Amino acid sequence: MAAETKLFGKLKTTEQEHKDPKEQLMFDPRPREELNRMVMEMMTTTTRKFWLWAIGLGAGVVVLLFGAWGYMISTGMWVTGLRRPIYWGVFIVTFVFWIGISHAGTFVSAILRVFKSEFRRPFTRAAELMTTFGLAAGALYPLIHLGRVWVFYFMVPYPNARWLWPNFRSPLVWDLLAITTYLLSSTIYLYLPLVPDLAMARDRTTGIRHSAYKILALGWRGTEAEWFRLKKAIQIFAFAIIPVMFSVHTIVSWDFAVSQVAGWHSTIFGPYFIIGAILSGVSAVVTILYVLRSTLKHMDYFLRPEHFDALGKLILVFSMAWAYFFFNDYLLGWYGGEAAVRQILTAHATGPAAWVWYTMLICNIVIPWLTLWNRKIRRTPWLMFIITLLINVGMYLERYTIIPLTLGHQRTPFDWGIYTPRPIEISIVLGTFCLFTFLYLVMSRLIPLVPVWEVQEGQVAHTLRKVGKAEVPSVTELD
Amino acid sequence: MAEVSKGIAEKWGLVVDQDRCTGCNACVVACSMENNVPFTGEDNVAFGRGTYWIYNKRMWEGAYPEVAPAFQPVMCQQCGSAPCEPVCPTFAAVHSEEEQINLQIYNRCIGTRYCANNCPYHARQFNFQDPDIPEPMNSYLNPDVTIRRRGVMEKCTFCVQRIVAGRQTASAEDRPLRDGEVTPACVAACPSGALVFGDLSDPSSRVSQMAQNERQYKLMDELGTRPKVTYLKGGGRNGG
Amino acid sequence: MKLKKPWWNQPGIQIASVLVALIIVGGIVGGIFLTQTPPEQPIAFPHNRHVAIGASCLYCHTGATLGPSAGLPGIEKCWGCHQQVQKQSPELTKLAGYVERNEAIPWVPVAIQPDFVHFKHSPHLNAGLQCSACHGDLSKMKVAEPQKGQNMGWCLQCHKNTAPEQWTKLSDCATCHY
Amino acid sequence: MYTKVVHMALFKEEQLDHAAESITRLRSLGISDKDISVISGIPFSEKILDRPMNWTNVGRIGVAGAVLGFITALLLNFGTPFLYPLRVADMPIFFPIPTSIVVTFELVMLGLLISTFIGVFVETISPSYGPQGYHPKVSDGHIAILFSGPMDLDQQFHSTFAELGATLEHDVEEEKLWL
Repeated sequence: MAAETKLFGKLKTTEQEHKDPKEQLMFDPRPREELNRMVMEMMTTTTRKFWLWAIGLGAGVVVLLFGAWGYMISTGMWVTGLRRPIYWGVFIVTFVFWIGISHAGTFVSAILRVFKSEFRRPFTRAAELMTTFGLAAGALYPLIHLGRVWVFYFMVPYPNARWLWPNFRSPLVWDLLAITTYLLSSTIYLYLPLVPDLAMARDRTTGIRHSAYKILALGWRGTEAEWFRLKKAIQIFAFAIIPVMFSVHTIVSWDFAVSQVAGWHSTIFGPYFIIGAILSGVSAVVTILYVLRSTLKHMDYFLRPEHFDALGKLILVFSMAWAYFFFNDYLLGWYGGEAAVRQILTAHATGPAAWVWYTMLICNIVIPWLTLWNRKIRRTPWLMFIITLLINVGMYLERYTIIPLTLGHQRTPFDWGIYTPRPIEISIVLGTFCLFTFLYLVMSRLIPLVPVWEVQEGQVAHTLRKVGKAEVPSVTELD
Repeated sequence: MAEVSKGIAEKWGLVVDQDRCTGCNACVVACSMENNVPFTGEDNVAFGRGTYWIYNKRMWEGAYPEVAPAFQPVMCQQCGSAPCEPVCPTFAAVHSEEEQINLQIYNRCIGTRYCANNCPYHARQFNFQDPDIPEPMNSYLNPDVTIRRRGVMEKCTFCVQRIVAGRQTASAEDRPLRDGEVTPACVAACPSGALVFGDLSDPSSRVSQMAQNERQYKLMDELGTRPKVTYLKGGGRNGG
Repeated sequence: MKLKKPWWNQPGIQIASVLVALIIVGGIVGGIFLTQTPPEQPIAFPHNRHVAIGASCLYCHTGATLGPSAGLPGIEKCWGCHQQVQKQSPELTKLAGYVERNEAIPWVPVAIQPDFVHFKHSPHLNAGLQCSACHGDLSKMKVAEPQKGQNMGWCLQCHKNTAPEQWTKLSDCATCHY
Repeated sequence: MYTKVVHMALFKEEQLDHAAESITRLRSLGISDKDISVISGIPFSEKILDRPMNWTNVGRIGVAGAVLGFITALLLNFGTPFLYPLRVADMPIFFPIPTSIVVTFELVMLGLLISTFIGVFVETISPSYGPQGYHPKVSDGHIAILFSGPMDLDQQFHSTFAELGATLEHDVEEEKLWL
């Protein structure tokens, strides 16, 4: 412990925080007027830095994403680094990455809501927003990677003169349906709890903002019937969106697992991908919460070390679960003894791209296991920022290992190949990162990023109760 | 409605006698000319983007100093249960119920390249760019085969244009197809007679007879793809 | 605060949306017009008159029973008859001009299929199909007109209705696409 | 006939007990439950304020949507192969089990979730019963009790709510909240 304190000498001791329930947001209530004012200020404050970022990222989207994509469409896929036999490269890697990121919103918001985890309250919306924009960025990739994107509608089921319908046995059609379902439902799931907050914003704005919020708030007043309906709908969504979320990443994993490719055809890919997605998603939530906390006004009131602490525990659990699934997949592939699979496993660990494999293991297992057991580290936002960023690097490399590195090393050594992404691909990938950040940045000034009514509801429900000589936090259920 | 075929339906089949193959690559050239396979240039071929519907794998066999080349022409195996078909979202890779071969419908293909990943034989080729056919070369193009533009997959079709033409001629003359009447370009060009094509459903056809040979094996038979291409191997060093 | 017009009432937005709508509608109308009207032919060949005097389709379009393409008549074929019959009409003067210059008549094909559709006339005619089944009743047309809605569903409909016993063969993708 | 006037009593967020009490008092003044409606910035259950249970059709609409999604999925899975049978690998053409289960699941969920939202949307914009009116203080955490009562009880309302520490507002129906 002494070494710990030395290493992180700047950290405050947490002994007192633990005793003082004020450290917890729910026991540090402020009047609703105050909360509203803080959230509104958060939305309306735009600094020079904000505009610079917004313009920079917007330009990034236009040039890096749409410029490069347009160039690729007009010239053909030869500008990518794809070659026989590696027909899927970083586009699919990034696709899986974004779909993975999008799992956090649902996980944090729906699962924690169903299980009534109170620490979720201040950041459910930030996580849901991440889901929606992560999906928006990810859903571009199935289009980007198409050889003939201009006929993408052949995949869409609609009556047509050709009598032809999509092949409902193809995982790519499942992908289309699942991503559409998930994108629509997560957008609605973002919107429903937002309505009361939009009404709050409507009451506090004038001009064009006022008319926009007025339309979006659907005439929300807050009557009993409206609340009842909203709670009912949120309840339906929270329960129904969880299986949708599981199905989405399972189907993404089936893109690989239904194939005959050695190293892909694995029965454990479904849960393995889901756990990986939640690991990278929850990590991305922490990354984003840190950024929000350090850039948005008043966010440090809403986001406290306790939240990083709780999410850190979750990440540690999911890192362990990920390691379990990874080892399962590895061991059984190795034990199965199929020559091609063993060659691939050897190539991953000792081949020319072995650094990818080792970095993945270090980022996904070693770093979280060595750090996140420590309460002090978990409660230090900037350290959590770095750790979670590294976990996402690790998760990106996991997908890179699974896709191009496995494809290049199949059953016939005559057809082995190495894949290196080319500038156009890297530009498009960076472009979607710009897109995600840009959308998030713009949205952070357009909608209340903290669900005020949920925070207030939580603060009303929390009380300190005297049990013997101790004051114990207790939660009353208001519904 | 089409009847779902019970059991294993067989129609066209190809036998490759590796012991007879000299590795002359005439099949590759003939195939490229017959099927308008684009020439992508040496840089692209070196990079791994050459399009060949049939390619000749050369392997070295034996231990030094007794080393000899072995040739294995590989084309689409026209699997009876093809891994490439079910994964295509648009039915561009589809099984022909009539001819019992795998089809690639270029105008339906949207270029997901999923089929290519899923083909264990790596027989599928992707058009990374539009074919470059300079002026006099376009006279060589075969009008019976679609010129594929960029972004679509393509692969060996057993020269289905010849099959359809042969079938239509026979039907116009009101007679069944004769054995050996339809030959794909590679078979027609093979100087050593290493490639034999015919109707596997007819037990008396030459290809059926040869496919019974004790030297026969199928590529990656263990994957359960039921290839229509049978390889013969096992004779002497320089062919049997 | 002064109440402003909502955004959809701003004149700029309205003009822009009308313009966009016009461009889209114009594109659609233009596209339909171009594909549905008969193209300009070098000679306004009156199909109806030739059919009326009893000329069979195969007399000029000789390839139809033999191969994929039905073929278009050249100057020899036209001149074979028109050397003898009357030459007063201005269209026939054009024909005479082509013959004089010994030049092929640049007929514009009307019923065309895309490159990836390998339509063949011979199997259809050998199966006993009439030309009018696809090309319309040419005894009522002056210049050959494109028939509407000849898409894949149209082909399949006919394949299904006229030869249900051969549906497996006729619905096979390789029948037309390779 | 006497004219009814809509009043709005605003309680601060910490005066929840008083708000609950005021409903009892209103009832004793002869105002029935359907003439009262409570507006609040956070949800309170009916039991807290001793109010009749609410109902909503959102769940039913959601289930209807799920059924619709299920039918669509059946048509797509089992109907479209009849339109143009195409074989892929060795998979069954007309009886695509188990692959159809995936599509069915997704479409059922899509139907359920979208129609739930449509249900919320339609119910929200359709006219509601009970006294109308709104005050921006509600989103500041105030609990507003809207009630319509006869004009001649006006004096009693004022004294009751003054006793409970609420402010009473008139003419709250003015503002148009949506479109």
